[in-house]
Amino acid sequence: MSEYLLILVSTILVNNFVLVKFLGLCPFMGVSNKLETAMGMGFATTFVLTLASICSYLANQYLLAPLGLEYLRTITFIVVIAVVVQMTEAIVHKTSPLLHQVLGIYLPLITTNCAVLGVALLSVQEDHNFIESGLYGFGAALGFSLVLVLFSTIRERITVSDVPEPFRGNAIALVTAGLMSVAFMGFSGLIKF
Amino acid sequence: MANNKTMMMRSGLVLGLFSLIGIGLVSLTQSVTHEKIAENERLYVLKNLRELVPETLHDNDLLADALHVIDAEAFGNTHEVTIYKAMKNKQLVAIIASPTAADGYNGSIKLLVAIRNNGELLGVRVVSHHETPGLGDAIDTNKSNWIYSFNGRSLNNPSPRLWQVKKDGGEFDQFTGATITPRAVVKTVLKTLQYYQANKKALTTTTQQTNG
Amino acid sequence: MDNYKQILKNGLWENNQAFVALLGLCPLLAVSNTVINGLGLGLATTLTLILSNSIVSLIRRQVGNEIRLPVFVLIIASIVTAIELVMNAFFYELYLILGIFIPLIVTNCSIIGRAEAFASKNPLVASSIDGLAMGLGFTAALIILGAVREVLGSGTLFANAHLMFGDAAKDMVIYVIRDYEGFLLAILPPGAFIGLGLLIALKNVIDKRLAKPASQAVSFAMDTEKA
Amino acid sequence: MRLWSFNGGLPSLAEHKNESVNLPIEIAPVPKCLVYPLGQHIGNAAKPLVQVGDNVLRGQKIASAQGMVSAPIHAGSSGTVISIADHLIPHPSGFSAPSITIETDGVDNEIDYTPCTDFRQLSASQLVDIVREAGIVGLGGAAFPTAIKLDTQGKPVTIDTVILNGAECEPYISCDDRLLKERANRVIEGVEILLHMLSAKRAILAVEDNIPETFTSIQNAITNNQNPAINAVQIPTIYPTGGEKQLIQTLTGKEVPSGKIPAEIGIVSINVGTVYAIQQAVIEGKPLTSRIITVTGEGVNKPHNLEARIGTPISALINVCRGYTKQADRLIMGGPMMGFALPSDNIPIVKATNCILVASKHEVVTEKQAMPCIRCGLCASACPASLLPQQLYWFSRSDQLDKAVKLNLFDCIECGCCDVVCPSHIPLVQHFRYAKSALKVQNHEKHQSNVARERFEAREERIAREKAERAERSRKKKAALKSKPAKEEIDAAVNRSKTKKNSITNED
Amino acid sequence: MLWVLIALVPGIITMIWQFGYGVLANIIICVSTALMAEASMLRLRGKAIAPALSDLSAVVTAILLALALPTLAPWWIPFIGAFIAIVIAKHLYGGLGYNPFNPAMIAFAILMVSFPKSMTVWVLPHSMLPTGISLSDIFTIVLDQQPKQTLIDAITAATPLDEMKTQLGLNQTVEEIRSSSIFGSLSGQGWQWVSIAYLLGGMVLMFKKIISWHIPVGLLTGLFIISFAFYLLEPSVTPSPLFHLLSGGAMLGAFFIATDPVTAATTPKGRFIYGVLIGLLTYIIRTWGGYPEGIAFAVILINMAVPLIDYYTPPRAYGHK
Amino acid sequence: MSFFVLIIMFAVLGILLGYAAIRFKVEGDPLVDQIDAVLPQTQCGQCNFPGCRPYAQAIANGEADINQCPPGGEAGIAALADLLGVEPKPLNEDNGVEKETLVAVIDENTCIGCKLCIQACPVDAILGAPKHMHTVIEAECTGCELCIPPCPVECITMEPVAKTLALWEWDKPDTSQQKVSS
Ligand SMILES: Cc1cc2nc3c(=O)[nH]c(=O)nc-3n(C[C@H](O)[C@H](O)[C@H](O)COP(=O)(O)O)c2cc1C
Ligand SMILES: Cc1cc2nc3c(=O)[nH]c(=O)nc-3n(C[C@H](O)[C@H](O)[C@H](O)COP(=O)(O)O)c2cc1C
Ligand SMILES: Cc1cc2nc3c(=O)[nH]c(=O)nc-3n(C[C@H](O)[C@H](O)[C@H](O)COP(=O)(O)O)c2cc1C
Ligand SMILES: Cc1cc2nc3c(=O)[nH]c(=O)nc-3n(C[C@H](O)[C@H](O)[C@H](O)CO)c2cc1C
Ligand code: SF4
Ligand code: SF4
Ligand code: SF4
Ligand code: SF4
Ligand code: FES
Repeated sequence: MSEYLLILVSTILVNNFVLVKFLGLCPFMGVSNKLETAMGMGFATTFVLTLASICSYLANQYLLAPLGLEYLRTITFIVVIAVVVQMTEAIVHKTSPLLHQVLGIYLPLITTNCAVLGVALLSVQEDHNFIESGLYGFGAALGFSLVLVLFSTIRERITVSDVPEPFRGNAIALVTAGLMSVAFMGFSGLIKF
Repeated sequence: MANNKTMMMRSGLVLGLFSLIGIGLVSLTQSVTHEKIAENERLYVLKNLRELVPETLHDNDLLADALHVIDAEAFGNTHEVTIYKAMKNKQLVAIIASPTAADGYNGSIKLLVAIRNNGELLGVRVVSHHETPGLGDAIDTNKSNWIYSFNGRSLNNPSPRLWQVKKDGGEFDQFTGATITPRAVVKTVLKTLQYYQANKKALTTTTQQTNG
Repeated sequence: MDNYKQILKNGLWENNQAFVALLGLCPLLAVSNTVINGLGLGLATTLTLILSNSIVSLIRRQVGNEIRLPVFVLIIASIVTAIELVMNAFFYELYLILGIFIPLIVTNCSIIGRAEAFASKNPLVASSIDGLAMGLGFTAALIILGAVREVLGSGTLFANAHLMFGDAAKDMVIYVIRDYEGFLLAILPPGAFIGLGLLIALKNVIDKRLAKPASQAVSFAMDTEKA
Repeated sequence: MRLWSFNGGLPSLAEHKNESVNLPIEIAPVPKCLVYPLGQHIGNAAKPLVQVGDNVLRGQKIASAQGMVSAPIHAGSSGTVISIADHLIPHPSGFSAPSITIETDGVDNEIDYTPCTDFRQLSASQLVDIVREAGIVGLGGAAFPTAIKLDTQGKPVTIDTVILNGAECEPYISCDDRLLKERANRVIEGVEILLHMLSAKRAILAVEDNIPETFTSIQNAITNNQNPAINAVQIPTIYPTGGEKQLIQTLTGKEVPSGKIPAEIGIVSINVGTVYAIQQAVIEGKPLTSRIITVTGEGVNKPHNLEARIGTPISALINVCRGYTKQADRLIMGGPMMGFALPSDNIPIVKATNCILVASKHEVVTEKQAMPCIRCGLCASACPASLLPQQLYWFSRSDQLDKAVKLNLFDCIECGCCDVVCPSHIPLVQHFRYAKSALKVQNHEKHQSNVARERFEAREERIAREKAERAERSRKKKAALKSKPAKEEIDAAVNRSKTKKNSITNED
Repeated sequence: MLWVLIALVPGIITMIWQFGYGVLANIIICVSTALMAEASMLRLRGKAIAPALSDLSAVVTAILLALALPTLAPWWIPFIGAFIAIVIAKHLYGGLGYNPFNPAMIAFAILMVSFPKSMTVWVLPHSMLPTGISLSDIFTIVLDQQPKQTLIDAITAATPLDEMKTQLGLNQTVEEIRSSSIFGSLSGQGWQWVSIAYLLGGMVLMFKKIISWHIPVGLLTGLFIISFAFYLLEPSVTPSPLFHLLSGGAMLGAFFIATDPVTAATTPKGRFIYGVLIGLLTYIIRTWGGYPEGIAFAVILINMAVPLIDYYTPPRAYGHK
Repeated sequence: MSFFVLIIMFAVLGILLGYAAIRFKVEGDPLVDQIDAVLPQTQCGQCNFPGCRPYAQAIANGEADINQCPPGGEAGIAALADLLGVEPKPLNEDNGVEKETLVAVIDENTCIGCKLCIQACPVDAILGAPKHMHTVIEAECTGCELCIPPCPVECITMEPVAKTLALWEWDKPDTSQQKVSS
């Protein structure tokens, strides 16, 4: 049980995918202008990441490993992810227009979120079992959503600030991400490797 | 309806076709490179080992003559330790063990400890660690020469009581502001030496064996 | 010809993937702790961009909407895996350092981004030039950021050059500052973010200078005269 | 009586009432000209009933109410209408607006009033009519037509409590205090009228606890009157306890729901000056032509309260107060907290004007250089509406007005407490006023653009339809050229109208 | 801001009394660097300089940073720190009032991750210094002139919190650890008096209504409750709540740092939550994290959550349900 | 040759996607409406589209940039940028410049009642019968100026909208804290 907790704490705080591992940065910078969109993206990512992590585990365990095709891991994972995302998008779009309003526009963005592939690859690299893979994806996504939401609220605050001209927009956002990353270093050591 | 069906099949076909091309291409590359890659991986491990036990000292394939031990009692933790045996003319000249110091400041420190058959240290190297940059990372050869201070040491040099960092009354330097890391390394090296001492007999017999 | 020049300019400066579009940030920030790492990943990315742009441009008419994305990522993934295998075989140590970021070129947002935004709408030559330009712009960003972080963080430049250029390059490393305690922040994750932020601000300043016609300088001179 | 408290407020605001409160109310002389802006109340502007050149008498109706929410205007003295044109009005914009100007003849002839001996004989609706016809609007500041407030007939509300607002919490102003000191009896009679009109159970007259003599005179009046339903209470002197919502909370512990009126919780609140005007209208039959007004500040020589005719130019009132002093720096209508600066003294007072403050430099909050907001939160702790002024400020400042609305911008009563406490001297209220007015304009524009879109789309459809019809016609014509029996033509016409109908239903 | 400075005086005096003039060196370097940085940034941004300097916010930032730094840090530590605080953490965001992160704590955290060696070595309190240490010895250290190692070793040590953590890591009990001479009756030798002095200064601020009670009370409550809970579980290997409250930067943090109005939550309820979260996080980092003292990281971590806290804790406006 | 398994799997996935595309097909695009709601509805055509809605359609299709509507001005661009999640950019000067809203006024003495302006007006804000003088309904005129060029006697002028009390705006306080230039 506690090892599952460790996986969560590790992926959410200590080895936060965005601020420490540098994965999923483009959507982190791209859809963090508003709290609402950040939340939408957070939900969408959590769903897809967990699902993708599980699917990739299955593909790896029952397809690639038995066939000795590990070198095709990247290809397989990314196609599986793309298909999962696109199917989710299509289904949500049709069945729940409301949910689609919330998540829909973010779903296609997720395929190109390298956190998704990163989670799948890292999870395989660390020899996770089925539950661990799911948790790993889930935790990574929670960590992503957490910092995304916090970041978006800070960015909203920055838009009402007197930021010097050259720093308006992306520059100050990156500096902020840097300072957040400094703050997250406070968590280092919580998990020993 | 029929139209829909052809559309579906078309999607499948196109994706299948492209995957055929893509995967074919990759498989081709793979078949060309895989031997070289396997060789690289081998050489990479060997390179580290040979830094401690030069090629002149042995004539066997270090990677082939290796055994894996898990001995919590001896090493203080359950990490697997690989022991490579360096032999010349079928005689054991040295071993290289890969113990893990689990009590570093930020977790495990993986070491390579090379011991000559007379019990003298050929050298110690850090393979991986998570110690604080600027503090504990001085155990890395890139950062300081501290790790060389083990060269030529043995169980009696210094005496076992002095196999500690200076702060604890021993002979080995600590770093300013960082005692935990060197303490952990010293302790593990000592344990490896003791393990070798205890299992020397078993290790020198040429038959392969596995403990635990 | 002008058109191509524009594409080049676009990739290197105006729509620089790293500084302006903010795409491909993960590898950019993760492996820019030294110049050489940056260069290695930059070149691999450039190659991928050129190939993927060209191929996508060639097949752009054959692929329906519903499977466009999977096909594009499939193509990119194949290219990257091939490159990965080759790097694994010929630049093994660099490959180890760049680690997971080589397979992750697949999801480097700028690659799929260019495939969607440019290559799927433009002919072969323009697309491959676009790939080249975007790749070079990205590589330049990697190198600049790498240089800044390497100098500040460890006081050196071109450390580990041998990983790329062979043992002959071992002496390439320059010690910009001797006996430097090291401003660790620069090589840690925060340093990457803040460094990129500062570089973008710098670019904004330069852009502004370039945009302002000479009159700015004149009025500036007048200001100082008054003072 | 149990009292409650409201959030924030300013307990220690400098009062400055002594300057004006000690002298008795002086009846201001009839000025040369009286100016009546037609829109001096909330709601539609009044419609002139007179023409240039007409002679009028005091009390004569010169403009009538237009629509439900509006109020008539009566002449304040006898004279001649000399113009009906734009005149500077007392409004922060400094705009001019249509006004009736009367040149007085100095005789001050009045119309014949019809007094009433026993108001209890009159029904509530008759009384409401009297109040409406007398042109009475809220004299406490908002100038909302009082008749509407009092007209509970046919509305799904029952009024339980009438609150008489004599708090007069703003510094400098003392007109209600003087009124209650001198004419308490008539005010109490007015309260009785109200109780009768509204069939309310009780009336509470609230004054601040810093004017004990006035309180005594009110209590005397109540004792004389012997009506157990009327109560007088002293409430703590905390600005803005006179604000309707704060007063209701102080006296009853209830809150007026946001965006609703007090009647929803069974309360009507009325300023004591308004009550006096109601008493005058009902008992003596006099329409509202004058009011008590405080002229004060270091900028006038003799600060005191005047009973002035509505329409009197401010310059005339200043003369009654022996003119400006050297310190006179700014002319403010209303008190220092909620008032606004006037560009000139050639502006008439209106029904809502309770105070003319001629301020010296140090009397008004000098506009210090505003520093950045340091988020200290003092403004939030002072806000009687429990808003977060600092956040409203950030969003107003950066024009993210929708966010300000979400944070209840429109619940801000513009009391100015936040301004006073802000250590960075940020003119917060000005930001909020800006934000509110900008939102109003935005909504208007939104509305305009919606209208334009509809009209554009309607036109596009019409054009498309006409084109289709033309095509149809020419086709028909061609067909008709070949053979044109009359019947067919009729059929065609029928068809045409049918398709037209169809196309219309399709569009829906 | 003037009152903040006044309220800091008892703490500063106690600190000088306990740890010598190194404190003053830090303060001087930090304040002068901060003022210069502030003036140049204002100039670069075309803002009026005089009114902004006279609000003393840069001085407060500088002094708080100085008080958080090790007493014998080489001169470039306070210099770089003050520069980072004012330029990166404050003016890149638009100067006073706009910075989302506490500038002094950002500077401290950056120094901590960048120069852990220089940042974890503290001079011993005055009562424990060996005799024969002169002022000039101290200045060789401040001027970074590579003093003799023996000198450094003689007069420096890890802080009590650091020592506690290290020794607990070696499976000692709290009792054994606290027998060491660097611990006093309440917490660390010397440190306890400094903490109490800050507490006094903080009371002044609260009394003067410069700060509202929500944050300090929340922070100290949070820290107390979690440390008490774990203390009850395993008293032998868990330092007492009192030790936690009077160690490291807890008091300075509760009254002077977490209360920075600019970076704290602004709603009353939010402020209390903000304080409690910092308290909890401080304990977590101190006990299980990599750094011996968690106040700085806890503050900037919770700074991140401030807009969210404010968003979810608006007071009930008049007339709303 | 085991990778053929993979290829077959991919092909199946492709079929699945094709199926999903058909099974879960959705019509309509709410984005256009959202964009159209932000545009000022002046219908002036300065954006190079025949009205606001076509421009909205073009933006939604990615065929037009967000900075082509002068009546909407900077505020309009900001709103579009916000809606679409992109960075705002300055107004494209090729499309025109932002100016205050005007209304058309027909000089009723000169008007010959030619009806040309009525045909030009996109929102039917001009009233008048043939040969009779025309007049503009001020409340409905968007100020698009499209009626000006067709008028043969040049009797239409654009005039500023009179500020009414109801739509008066308080000044926004200055907050720049810039150095006061002496
Ligand atoms: C941020 C930080 C990182 C540290 N990293 C290490 C480390 O990697 N290795 C180490 O031995 N000590 C490290 N320490 C120091 C330990 O906390 C402890 O103080 C030290 O090992 C005790 O040694 P000393 O007695 O020489 O001070 C670190 C301290 C801090 C504050
Ligand atoms: C637009 C508007 C409509 C109002 N409608 C009513 C109403 O229908 N009934 C009523 O009793 N009061 C009504 N009021 C009066 C308010 O309840 C309140 O008494 C008046 O605004 C004066 O309050 P103030 O001076 O605090 O602003 C209305 C006020 C306004 C501004
Ligand atoms: C901040 C504020 C302070 C007010 N102070 C008073 C006051 O002291 N006395 C008063 O009669 N009305 C005051 N008002 C106006 C009242 O809210 C309310 O309009 C009035 O009592 C309703 O009575 P009326 O319609 O007869 O004017 C104040 C309004 C506000 C917003
Ligand atoms: C009560 C109080 C506490 C403060 N605490 C800090 C602090 O911890 N860190 C800091 O940099 N500035 C602090 N300041 C100063 C000021 O708010 C700070 O410079 C701003 O954060 C810069 O915008 C404080 C000011 C006050 C009034
Ligand atoms: S003016 Fe508005 S925000 Fe300010 S204190 Fe009064 S009600 Fe609150
Ligand atoms: S009182 Fe002024 S400085 Fe303080 S939070 Fe409110 S607006 Fe900001
Ligand atoms: S420029 Fe603007 S207002 Fe004019 S038609 Fe185009 S979108 Fe409409
Ligand atoms: S009247 Fe003229 S300016 Fe006004 S909307 Fe019609 S065409 Fe445009
Ligand atoms: S490169 Fe774009 S998300 Fe990682």
